[in-house]
Parts: sequence; C-alpha cells; structure tokens
Amino acid sequence: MKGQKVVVGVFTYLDDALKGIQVAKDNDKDYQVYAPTYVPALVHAVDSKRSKIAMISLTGGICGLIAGFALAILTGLDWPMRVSAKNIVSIPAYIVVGYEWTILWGALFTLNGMLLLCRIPNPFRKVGYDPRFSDDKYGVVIGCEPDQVDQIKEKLAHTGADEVMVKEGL
Amino acid sequence: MSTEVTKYSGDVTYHEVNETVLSMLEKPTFGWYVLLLTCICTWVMGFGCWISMMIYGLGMTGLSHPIMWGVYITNFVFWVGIAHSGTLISAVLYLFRAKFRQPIYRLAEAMTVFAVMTAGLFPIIHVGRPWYAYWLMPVPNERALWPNFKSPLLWDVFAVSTYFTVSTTFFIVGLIPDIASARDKATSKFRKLLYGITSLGWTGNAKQYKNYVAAYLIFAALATPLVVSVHSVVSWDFAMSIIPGWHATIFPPYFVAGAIFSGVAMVITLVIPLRKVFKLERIITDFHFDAMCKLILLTSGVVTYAYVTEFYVAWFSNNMFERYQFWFRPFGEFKLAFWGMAFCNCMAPLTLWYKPFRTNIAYLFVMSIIINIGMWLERFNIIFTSLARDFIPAAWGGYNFSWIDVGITIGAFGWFGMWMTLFIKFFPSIAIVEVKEVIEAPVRDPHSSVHHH
Amino acid sequence: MLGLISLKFLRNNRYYPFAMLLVLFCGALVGNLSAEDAAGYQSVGKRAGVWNDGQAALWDLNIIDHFHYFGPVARARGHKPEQPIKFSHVTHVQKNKMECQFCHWTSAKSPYAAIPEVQTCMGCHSLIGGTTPEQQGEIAKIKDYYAKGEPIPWAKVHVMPDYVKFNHKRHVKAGVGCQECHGQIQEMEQVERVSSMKMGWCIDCHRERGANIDCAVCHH
Amino acid sequence: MQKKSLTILGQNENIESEGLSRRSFLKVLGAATATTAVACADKADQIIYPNVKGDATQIPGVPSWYSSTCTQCDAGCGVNYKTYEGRVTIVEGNKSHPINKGGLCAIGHSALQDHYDPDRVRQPLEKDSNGVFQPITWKAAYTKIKQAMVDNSKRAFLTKPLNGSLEKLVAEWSKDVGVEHYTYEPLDYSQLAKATAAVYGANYNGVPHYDFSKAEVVVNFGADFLETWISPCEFSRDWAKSRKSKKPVRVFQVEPRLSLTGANADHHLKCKPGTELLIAKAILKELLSRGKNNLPASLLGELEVSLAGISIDVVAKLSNLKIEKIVSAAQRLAEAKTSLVIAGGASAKTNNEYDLQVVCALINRVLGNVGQTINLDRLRAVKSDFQKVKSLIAEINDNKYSVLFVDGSNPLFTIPSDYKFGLAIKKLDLVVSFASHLDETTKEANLVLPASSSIESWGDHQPYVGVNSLVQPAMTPVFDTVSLGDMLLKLTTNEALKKFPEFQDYLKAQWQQVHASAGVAENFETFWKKSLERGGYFAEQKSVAQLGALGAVIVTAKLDMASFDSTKIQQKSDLVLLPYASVKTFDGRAANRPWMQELPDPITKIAWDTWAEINTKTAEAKKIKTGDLVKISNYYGELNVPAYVTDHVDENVIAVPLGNGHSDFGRYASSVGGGNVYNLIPSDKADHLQLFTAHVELKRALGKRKVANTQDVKDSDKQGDRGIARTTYIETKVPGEHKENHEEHGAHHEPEQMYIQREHPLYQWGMVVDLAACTGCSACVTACYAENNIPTVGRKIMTEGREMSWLRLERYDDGTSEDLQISFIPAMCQHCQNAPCEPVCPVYATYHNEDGLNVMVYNRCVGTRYCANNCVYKQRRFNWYEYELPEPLDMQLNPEVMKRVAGVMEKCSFCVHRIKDAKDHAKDEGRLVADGEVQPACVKSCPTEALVFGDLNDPNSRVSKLAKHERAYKILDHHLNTQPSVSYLDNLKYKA
Repeated sequence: MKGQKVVVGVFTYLDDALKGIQVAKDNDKDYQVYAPTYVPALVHAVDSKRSKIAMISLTGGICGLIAGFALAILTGLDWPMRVSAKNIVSIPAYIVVGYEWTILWGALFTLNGMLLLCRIPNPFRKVGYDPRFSDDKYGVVIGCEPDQVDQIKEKLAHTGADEVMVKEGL
Repeated sequence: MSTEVTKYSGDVTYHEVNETVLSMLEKPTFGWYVLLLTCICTWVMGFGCWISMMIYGLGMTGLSHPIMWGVYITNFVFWVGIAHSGTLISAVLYLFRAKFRQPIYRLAEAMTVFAVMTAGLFPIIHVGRPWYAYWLMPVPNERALWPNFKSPLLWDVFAVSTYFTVSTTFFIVGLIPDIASARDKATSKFRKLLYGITSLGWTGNAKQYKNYVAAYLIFAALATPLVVSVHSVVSWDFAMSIIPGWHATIFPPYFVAGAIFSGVAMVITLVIPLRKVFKLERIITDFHFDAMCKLILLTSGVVTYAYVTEFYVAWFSNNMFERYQFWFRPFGEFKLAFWGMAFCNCMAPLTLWYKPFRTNIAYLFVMSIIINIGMWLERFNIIFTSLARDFIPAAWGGYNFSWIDVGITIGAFGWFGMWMTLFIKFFPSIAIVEVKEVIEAPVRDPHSSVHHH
Repeated sequence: MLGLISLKFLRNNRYYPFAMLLVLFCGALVGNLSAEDAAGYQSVGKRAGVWNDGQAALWDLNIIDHFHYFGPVARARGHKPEQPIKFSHVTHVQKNKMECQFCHWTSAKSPYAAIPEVQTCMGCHSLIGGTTPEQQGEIAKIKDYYAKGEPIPWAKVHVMPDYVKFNHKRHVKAGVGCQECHGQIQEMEQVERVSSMKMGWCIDCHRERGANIDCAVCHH
Repeated sequence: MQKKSLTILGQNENIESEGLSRRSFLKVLGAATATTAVACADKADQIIYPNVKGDATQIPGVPSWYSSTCTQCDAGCGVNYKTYEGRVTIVEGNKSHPINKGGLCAIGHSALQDHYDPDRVRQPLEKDSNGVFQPITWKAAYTKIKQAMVDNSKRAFLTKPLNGSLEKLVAEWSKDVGVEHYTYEPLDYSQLAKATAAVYGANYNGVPHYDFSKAEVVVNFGADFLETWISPCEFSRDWAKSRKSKKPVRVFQVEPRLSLTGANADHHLKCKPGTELLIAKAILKELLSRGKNNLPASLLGELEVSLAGISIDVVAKLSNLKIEKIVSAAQRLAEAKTSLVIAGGASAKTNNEYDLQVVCALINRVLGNVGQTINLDRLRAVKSDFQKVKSLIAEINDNKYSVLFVDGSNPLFTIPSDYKFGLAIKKLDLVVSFASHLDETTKEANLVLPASSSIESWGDHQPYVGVNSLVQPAMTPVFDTVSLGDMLLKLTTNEALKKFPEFQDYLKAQWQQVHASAGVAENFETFWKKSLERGGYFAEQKSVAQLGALGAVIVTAKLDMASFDSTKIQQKSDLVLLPYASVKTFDGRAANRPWMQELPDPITKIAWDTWAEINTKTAEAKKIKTGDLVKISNYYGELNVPAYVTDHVDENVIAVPLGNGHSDFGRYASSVGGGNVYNLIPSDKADHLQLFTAHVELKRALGKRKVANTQDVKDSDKQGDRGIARTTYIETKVPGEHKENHEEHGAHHEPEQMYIQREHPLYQWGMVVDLAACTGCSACVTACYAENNIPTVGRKIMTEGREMSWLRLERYDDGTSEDLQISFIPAMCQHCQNAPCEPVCPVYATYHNEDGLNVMVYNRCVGTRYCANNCVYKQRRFNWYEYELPEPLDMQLNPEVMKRVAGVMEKCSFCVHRIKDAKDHAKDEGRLVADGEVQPACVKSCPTEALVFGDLNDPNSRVSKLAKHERAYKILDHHLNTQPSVSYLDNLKYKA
C-alpha cells in the first residue's frame, strides 16, 4: 500500500463501508477493506474481476491426470509382471489412479494457488488491521501521505464510520 | 431480517455468532478432561490389542479360513462411510447452496477428517505384516519393485489417501478465517501463538475473500466427485472380486448412499450433545435437524432399494452361487446381522416420516445410534456372509469370536473421540464466517440495495 | 542485511510469489545432493551396513526399507569377520596359482558353494608347513582341527536370508566370474563382503545379461 | 518384528526344547554330523561348519537318494529317502519296487515323523527304585541284561511279526540265549490264512495275493483293501488300473459302516453287524443254484445240506438289505469272467471270521478265481499267533516267567486289558524294552534300550516269494540308539553269531543265499550294491501253483448257521462296538505323528481326535448330536469321545477308529484322549483278536467337544449342482462310451476370452487328476506336508479353521444312505490362467510366470489376504501364527522350500523347486525337461497314479493327452472362466 500513513475507518454497517470505499476510490488512493465475513457486494466493490484460481486448479488437474496414468503405466512397464490374463498396461484399471490424482493434484494446486493469491501464510499483520474486523466490524484502510491524513480522515468520518484511526503505513 | 434467513441460522447477529462459537473454546471443564481421558484410555487399550496381535500373529483375531476379511475391514468401511457425510455436507450441499449446512458443516468436516484418520488405521491393522504396509505406496526402492496398479486395494490406497489429503485441506482452508477470529479474541499466550500460526496471517481483506471464496468453490467442486469416487472405490474392493454377493455392479451407488446415510446419522449423534453442552440452540435449530432427517429418509430409501435389488438380481440371474448366498444371508449363520441391519436401516428410519419425531431431539439421538449400528451391521453382513459361503462347499467356514477384534473396534471410537474432543476445545467447531454469511449484513439504510448487487 | 531485505521482500504483497519460489528453490537445494555428497552418503550407508551399491543408492529414498536390516551387520557390504584361521587368498591364489574350484569344488556342482572340507586343506598342508612362523602357527591350527576331527568354525561372510534360494552352480556354469560378486578375492588377505548382495543388485545384473527375473527363480 | 511362535500343542510342555531357530537348519552346510547343526542356534546363521572329511559322492546342497523298504506295516513297499547333508527330508515310493511301484500311503510318508519324533528315547534308560527312568550307558545296559540271562528262569521275547534276516536272527538268538519268541499283531490275517489252507490246500497256509486289476467283479465283506488291509498301496494300484480302464472293476462292499474302501465301491451294502457270513452263504447258495458248482460231488452234497437253512429272504431280513442287492451281487459274480470275493477288516473280526473266510474262499473256488485273480505263489506268511501270546500271558500270571523282552510294538496298548497283560507285566522280574518310545509298554519296563528306526538301520523284508527288499540306513542315528539286530548280536553268546560284528554283516551273509538263488552272473559285491540301489532283488514270478484237493479240512468249518447269533443284535437297544483301523493311526502306531493327527480322516474329515460314528436314528433316540461327548462303556472299560452322527453306519453299530487314547507314547498321542478302544474288547477263547464287541452301552456324556473337523459347516459336504467332483455313471454294457449330459459337464469348454491369453514359450505346467483312480487315501496330503514344510497347527487352532494344508481332500456326500454318492477330490491350487487371486494383490506377491504357474512370493507378501478371498477354489492358506517345530522334528524340513513367517499367504506351488531342479538338470545336459521328469510330491506319492503332472505345451506329454480326455473337466471353469491348469477326469461308477 502506497503511503507512509494509513487512515482506518471502522464500520458497523455495510452500506457505510461501501461509502468508505468510494472515498478511497474518489481520492485515487490505495486502500484495503476488511470484513468479518464474505460479503459479495463488498468484494465486488473492491475488485470485480474473476479470480485466477480456476486456471491454477485446471493446470493441477491436468498435470495430475497425466502423472497418475504415467505412474501406473511406467511402473507397470518397469518390471512387467502378468497378473491373471490382464495386459501389462491395463488402461481401464489405471483410470482410478488417473482420476484420483487429477483431484489430488487439482486440490493441491488450488491450495497453493489460494495461498499465493491470498498472500498467506504471512506472519505480518496487515497495516491498519483491527481485531474487531474479525468480529462484526467492517474496516476500510486508506493509504496516504502524512499531509493528506486529515482530509481523508474527515471524509471517512462523514461516511458513518464508528471510529476513524490513523496508523503508520509501510 | 427476513424470516427465511432466520430459519437458516436463528435470530442472531454477527457478534453473537462470534461470542457463542468462541465461548466454546474457553477453559476446559472437568467433564471435558474426563471425556478426553476416557477416549485416550480406550484407544490405548485398542492399541494394546493391536500390539499383542502383532506379537502373536493374526490368529488372535476371529478371522479364519475362509473369512479372511472381518471386523477390521468392516470397521474400515464403516469409518470411511462416516467420513463421507462430512464432505457431502460441506461440499455437495455447498454446491447446491443448501443453507442448512452452515452451522453443522464444520463439525461434519472435522468428523470426516478424524473418521478417515480412524479408517486409515484399519487396513494397516488388518494386514499380516503391517511393517511392510508401505509397500503399497509407489515408493522408489532398491528392489526396483512397484505396486500393482491393477489391484483394487491399490486404488483404495490412492482413493483414501487422496480423500484424506483433500478433505483435510478443505477442512483447514475452511478453518483459516475462523482461527483468525479466535486469534483476535485469544487471551492466553499459548492460544495466541497457536492461532497466530494456524491462521496463517489471515486478515479477511476483500482480495483474500475473493480468492478464498473462488478457491473454496473449486475445492467443493473437486471434493464432490471425490466423495462419490472414494466410496465407489471402497465398494470396488468387493465388487471387483469374483465372490458371490460381492461381484455386483450395484455396489458403488449402494455404498455411496449408505455412506451418506451413516454419515448424517453420525453428525446427528455428535451435534446433539454438542448443542446441548454449549447451548447452541440459537445457531443449530430444529430446522437443521429436520433437514438432516429428510436426508436420512432419502438415503435410507436408496439403501433399502439396494438391498431389495441385490436379492432380486440374485434370483433373476439364476446363478446358483448367488442364490445360495442370498438365501444364506437372511437364514444362515449370520442371520442376526442381516435382520439387525434390515431393522436398523430400513424399518426404524421410517418413523421419521412423522414430523414430530424429526424434531424430537432425544428420539433423534437414539435413532442416529440405531442407524450407525445398522450400517456397521450392513458392512458386517456383506463381508462375512459372502466369504463364509462361496463356491467350494468343502472350504466353507465360520468366524471365531475374539476379544481382540472387540478391543480394537472400541479403541477406534476412542481414537476418533479423542481427536473430536481435542478439536472442539481448540478450534471453532462452528464455521463463524460462514454462519455470518447467511446472516444478512447489517445496513444503516434498510432500503439500500447492497444485497442485490 | 540479507535478512532485512528478505523481510522487506516478504512484507510486500507484490513480491510474495517470488519469495515463495525462493523458499522452494532453497528447499530443493537442501534436498538434493551433489556428486561428492552422494559419495559420502554411500560411505555412510556402507558404514551403517544399510545401503546399496552403485546407482541405486542415489535414488533409494526408501529408508524404512532398510530398517529391517539394521540388525544383522553380517548382511552388509564391508562385512569382514575375524576368521578362526588367518587364511589368505593372496598366498593361495596369487602366489601359488591355485584354481578357485580346486578347493571350492562344489561351486559348479551344487547350489551351495561350500567351504572346503578340512581334509582338503590337509591334502596339501600335511606336506606344506608354511615358511614364516605366523604361517606355521595357522597351519598348525588346521592340523589340530583335523586331528581332533572337528570342523573349522569359519565365520560366514556372505550371509543370505533364507527366503532367497541362490543357485551357485548355475551362475558358475553361465560364466559369471567369481570376482563379479565376490570382488577381487585373490587380493584379499581377509575376505570381505564387497557387494551388497541385495535384490536390486542381483536384478541389475540379471537384466543386463538378460537372465531370468522371474520371482520364482529365487523365491520359493 | 519378531513373531512369537506357537509350539504345536503338547501336554508335556517341559519336553519342548528351545528349538532350532528357523534359519539355522537351512544353511548349515556339510555339517559333520547332524547334531552339530543343532548345537548353536543363533550363531549358526553366522558360522559355517565344513565337513572334516569329504566324500565326493556327497555334495553339500545336492540331495542323495537311498532305496529302502517301508517298515510301517508288513506290506513291504519300496521307498526312496531323499537326504540333504545327512538328514532325510522326505520318503517317497520306489518306482522300481514290485509291490508299490512308486506310490506310498500316508502312514508310509509319516515314518519320518516317527524317526524325528521329539519324544523318542534318546539313550538307554533304567528305571530306578522310585520308578523314574535314569540314563545309563549302553555297556551298563548290556551288562545288566547279560546278568539277568544267566539263571534258569524262563524268558520270553514278545515282538510284532518280524521278517527276513531279522526274523532269522531273532530265532537264532532266542534259541541261543534261551528265550521263547512270541509274535503278536492285533490286526492279523490268521483266519484268512487258515481258510486259505483249508480250501485251497494245506500247503497254502498264508495270505494269497489278490489281483484287483484282473477282476471284473469284486464282492468284499468289509476288507479295507484301499486303506490298511494286507498291502493297500499294491491293491489300490491294481484297483485303480482297472478303474481307469475301459472296463472298470465293479465292487460290492458289504459292511455295517462306511469305510473308505466302501465309499469307493460301486455298491455299498450296509448290513447288520455280523451278518456278513449269512450274506456270503446266501451268495454261495445262489451261485451253486446258478450252476457254478465246480466242486467235488461229495462236498456239493455236504454244502447242500449245510446251506439248506439259508434263504435269501431270511438273510435279507436279518441283514437289513434288499433282496435285489444280494441277488445282484451273486448275479454279477456268476456273469463275470473273473471275479474276487474277499473278507476282512474290522467288521469281519468276529468269532465266525474263519467261517466267513472259508465261504469266501469256496466262492472263489467255485468261480474259478484261483490262478486268475488269486495267486497262491505269492503267499504272505502269517506269523502272529495270538493263542501262544495268550498262553504266555497266562504263564506270566502264574509266575512262570521272570524276564520279558519286548520290541516297539506296544502290546500293552493293543492287547485288551481283559487279557490281563497289564497285570502280567508287573509280575516279571525284568522287562527289557527295545522300543524307541516311552509308550504304555515301555513305561512298565525296567530297562529301555532304544532301537534305531528303520531309517537308521539295516534289514530286509520278504513279503512274498520273489520280492527280496532291502532296508538300509539313510542317515546316522538321530539319537544314541542302536538297531535291534545290532543289540541282539551284542547280547549273544553264540560263537556262530559272534563272528558277525554288526547286523549288516549278518544281513550280507543271509543275502549270499539270495545271490545264490538268483543265479546271476555278477559277483556278490556287485549284486549287493545293485540290490541296494534298486531297493532289493526282485525275481521273476514262478509258475502257477496247483490247487490242492479239497480234503477233510473243509468239514471242520462249520457250515451251518453262523455261530455268531446275529438275531440277538436285531434288538434296537443292543449296540455293537466296531473298532476299525483308520488311515490316520492304523492300529495305534502312527498316533504320535503330528502329520497323521492333523490329517483329516477321509470319511469324517475329523483330525486330532477319536470319534464315535453313530447312526442318525440311534443318535436321535439318545438325543445325541454331532460333537456331543458320548460315553461308550461295557464291563471292561469306557470311552469318552465326541459323536459323529451319520447315516452311513448301521443302527446297531458304533464305529470307533483304533489308535488313539494313548496315556503314554508322546506329546501328540497323549493329547488326544477319549480312552483306548482296545480295552473294551472282552477276552475270548478265539485264536485271533476279535475287534467286534457286542453289548456296549451308549450314553450322552456331559458337555460338547469342539472337534477339529475340516468340513463341519452345515451343508459343506453337499456339492449339489456345483459340479466340483463329478461322476459318470456307467449304465450301458460298454463303459466309457456313454456320457451323461456331456455338454453340461463343460469338458472342452473354451469360453470366449476378453483378454489376450498368455503365451508360454517353453513350458506350461499342468496337472490331471483322475477321480476314477482317486481313493481319497490322503497320501498326497501328507506328502505335501513333508515336502513343503507345512506346519501342523494342533487341535485347537484346527478347530478355528486354520489348518495349513496346501492340498485339501474334499469329500462330498450327496446321496442318501440308500443311494450312496460319496466323491473325493484332491484339490490344490489350480494355477488358473485367468487367476482371480493375481490382479487383486497390491504388491505383485502373486503373479503368473512364463511357465503358466501361479507364483506366490512369500517374502513380498504384506498379508492383505485379498487373494485368498478372491480365490475361487479357496486354496490359499494364511499364516495366522508362526509355528515352531520341536527339535529334532525340524531336521525333516526341506531346505529347498522356505519356511513362511506369520502374516503371509501361502499355497501350493506345484512344487516349483522340483521344477527348478529338473530345469537345472536339463540345462546341464542341454535339453528340455522330459515328460515325467518333474513330479510334485503329491503326484509322486499317489499309489494309484491318479495324479499326472507335466507340460501342457508338449502335445505328446501324458498330461496334455489326458487333459483332452473325454472325461476331462475343470472345476467351475464354465461358470467363472478361471482357466485352471488342473483338469479332473470324471469318476466312473456303476449305477446298478
């Protein structure tokens, strides 16, 4: 987040928080929004683009499918042993492994993609975070230079924030 | 607040949810310690049974020729079955946007993970040389030997391990935002550290939510076919064989339905005492029980249908081995298991058609245990009877009762119970964030259109 | 300084993916072994009596596999037990140019390449008494055993588990030289196990030569 | 993890030794003596003991074979001992021996466990004043005996029937030292011999040779000729030769219970006990009336008079048989070109056995069977004399004797207590036992001089003229024992005998005569060596003997109604105890061998127990169910045994197998209680032991006993429509042509294959089992135990269904008591081409190899047990425990086969090590394995050659020809398409 200082607005009501976001957008500032739960309206207001995670999962799934079949086929060919009258490479039997690994790799890629995109694990608290945001308050954090703090602060207060705080930025 | 929303989650606010759920994590009571200790003692006893079995050999069990699979595989299938409803409630119902899932899914998922952890023990306990059980994994080794991917057992290894990995991931991912809530409310040093680490620095900012929810949807989408596949694969352990009574195409759907059936019953068994002890009546309401009972009615119907179909197929196929097998089940050596199963799974749940029973908590608790017993008997019935009477009459045999089997079976409940007990005291057993999701967000201006974006 | 940079690096959201990649890379570096490391790794294995020879060790991640064998050191490469009589292959094979099968006469006739009878030793040593006092002392021991009619309790160098049925005769008849398995035995003053004689080692050679790798050939 | 092992049962826990660790025995190469190997258990893994002195003929690791003769019974079968580094690992039949021609019965195979018995006496013992046996030296033992021999008191030597040079030596020695020699055998053939002499001529006082292969019809009054009677291996072979042919022998079995022989007969006539004589007479009368009257006119007249009272109606009523059945037997006899009528076995051992044998001999004579199916040249002498033994007992009781020598035949166990031998033996000053076990008799001895087993001794055997069979030692004695011959030579004072330092020299001296009479060109040493290699000297058969004139002797046979009043036992309440010899324990001698105890009785499938076969109706009346303990008692004693309720015994009969109920003998024998059946037999004036005991009481005792029965699950003896063991009933005149529902049999059924069938480039091993030749004798089962180191598990574990046998002899009983349909089928791993067990193994521990074998790799097995579930034939055995053998039983273990640890699956491998061995030899000689070169233990053991093994790839091999036989089928293959490598040929039986 650009800016040495951040202004943190704590909101009880969703519509107020949305107004707070509008403040940041209007002033062309970097901002961050915290919410106690997933609120589609809020997330949409911040970022309306679709998440890239699906592509990561798809990649994982395809890799898993290939890896699963490859594992079964290659290990089978490494020391070919006949069981019953079945072929050494018995594709119908290997579908299960391919299928399971599609899901496994898809899930693992999704997990890693999600961690990556959510920027976790991250041992550092994000600037302007307040424990109330995980309870029942919405938070709008706007980054700004020290000289703009008062201006932003005042604008946020007007949106109906319960409290407006100023904190150190990065 | 609209009445519809109230129906799903009770008449609660964000803060109340937070308070109610996090209050479950407060200092453990004496009762909790007693429960934990009981569970630990139980599984240590079971573990002792296993050790003695390893020392003296598998002759300590009741298994014999030709009943080579017995109580352990019954337990394995039973626990895998239990595990299923967790993922079903969390993933499948998520995809279907069934809103009664929110308050119960976390517990169901925890149950899934711990049930798979329990189920996963049984194949290892079951094998003759457990110290070589890792040969079933495709581990590179100096002997240049690999496992046989044509074996249904290897499919099982892959299916169950994948299931365990994915359901654990799903479970942990779901926990992250709630742990963050717990972290922000934590007072003790230990808990602060524990939640600080396990919440992975979650803040709940909008971008995180965006990706998180998208990822969650994908997890749900991946877990759904997995639920179906895992129990299908478990059923193939039997269906892929040649034994009369096992060799049936009906097995996968039959097993999946049975798994959901037993899993939902197990959720009810666990939720009822939890709700009582932690006073969660406002979050977990009659509506949720009613919905779960309907799921039980549905799956009970499917399972009953499958039982009838098995008999029909045996008769229709005109195969003497199948016919003998399905004569043997209700009238043979293990007839008690069969009739017990029929009573518990087919007849007793019929009472749930009567609405007052569906919301009578005491009745439901008893019913859920009956169903669990019934489902254990179902697996017993499938495994034992088919093995006891197959093609060659001269090789027919019975099962020897063994206390080791009983000990290990009970020990598994202790093992499962220990993890559940620890979990409810250390992590939020109700999904805070997701329950909040179904509560309409507080707005200053009721006419604002924020909810219709 | 580096720590500070990485801290800054980690704190910035934009570089997070790169930071994670860095961690993965470092992990991979730690996880992989250089050639020298691998050599050391092998010698460690040899010392502990658990590892295989050759290439197999590099990709043998299967540590658990070897737990079973931690016990009997006798099944390890480098096993070099003290013998009741200081028999020297150098003296017999190199100096006196004796054929292997002169003493080990069953090696091409039996599944077992047995140790020669005491009588076989006496065949020569009833006449040859040795040149150095040390030799004379050792030869006297043989005579003593023979006189008492006791077998010499030779320490076993190549111990095989009983689930392997190794047919010595077939290998000799197929033209496998003694040294291929037993090492440069003619240069050994005291016999040492130079091959792991583990299954992978057998299979490598069987595959190389196109010999049978049917399990029932050795396990029944 | 190290497994704790269970020692196979044993009441004398203290005798159990630490045991040889399972590896140690395997790799001890060239051990100087067998005992060296036993010495150190743990270190043996690390130390090699080379031979001190070499022998170029003995290559460590390469087995040596020795020919010898089986001494388990008097049949005199030739055997081969396979030895590894000086220890015998298996006994097999000698292919070139004229008696058994390669097969060997179960008891013959189990001789090894007698030899390696952990309960054998390990050194000479003397009873001290407290009645406890203390070890002494051989020298001291000899001295003590010599001291006892100097006075003038009477001395006796009681033995089992001896044969050959040993018999001669005993005779000479007895005469020399002043000892009277008595011979006793409980199941003797004295009445048969007497009758033979009476009817065929006084010269022929012995047991004639019967040829079942030449007979068209056999009417058999209870003789168990496929089990224990006279020479079972030989008879089974001849019987099977005929059964396999285009015109199989038709067997009528008349007996009050169902013996194994009866189960194999075409017509089982379940008569009332003791009515055999009446039936025989009825048949004789019927034959005479049909014009079969090839007898002197005077005798015919006499017969007419004495048979006047016999009418088929009355006989049928008394014997509870249908008239048609008796008439049919007579008719078949009359119509047949060659036939045979025999009597024997337990049910004939009544006080009218002699009469029965006479009538049978007469029937044979009128039918002209002598010279056809009865060979009087090959007469077996009957040596036991019960009359003399009885007088001996009486004299001992009158204190006329002071010293008694006994051999290992354990007379105290087999002479019923009412004969008071138990009292007598206590009255003697000195009892010297040459037994190898501390059995009931030896326990009463003052001195025990343990005799070596026949595997450690020299000897010879002459079952009948022309067969001179040699017994040679195959290994050094396991314990500090000396052979009986050597002991006698040590104890002699005769200078003529003293010149033989060892019994071997005496034997050779005797064989000089054989050499002389053989009239061969080679000198004695060559002849001797060749004889040793062959197993003896077998001469060509001499000319046919002449039938003696029927003289006055015949008149002494009472030809009026039987002296045994069978009307007495018609009352329901009167029960007859019928003790019979089983293939498991015979007369009791095989009781301390775990293989024999573990072997399920072919008829009842019971192991490790004595049981009482009771008729269903009798049992119902007394409210007895199978498994209930019953008390069978009379004035003389009582038995407490579990009941086996069956339709196949007569209502008035309780059949109990002989041989168990030992109080001493060894840990295995004494673990099977129930009581000694012999002791219920009352004393009698007859000159043979009558097993048949009337008037016993049957009561249900308290409690139940979980009997180790391998087929005790309800309905498990009914195969129904499953078509597992199949029978073709011969209905037409030309057997073999007509096939009943041939299509349904699915003989050459080749279903469409979903998978590409595997090519077998070199060999495809397969087996064919001819059910028409399989008697169910279970020799194959025991041979398999011996060859493949299969542990015996003991009674308790067996009741849990965990027996380890790789070869199961299945018995199906689909008929009724009237219409008997018993089928036996030896079932081993079928080595299916489409094996259901293989694909389910997650670690390839079982797979299909190039030779078409279904290979099981024990050390790869994790123990998921899926293969066993999926095995259609249920042929896989799981090691529920690890079983340890008490020393020195472990010396029998085959080094070619690994011993399996607990937690792994095992099964029949078609003796893959033998295949490997044959390939090894073939490779040395640069050729392929020849047909018949590989014979798994079961195939080798089969006395009837019902099992054939070979290469299915070779179109000319015996097995591939038989696999295409019109009777061939594969079990369940047409249901499941498993494509087994084992084919079965339908059993053949006559319907009417």
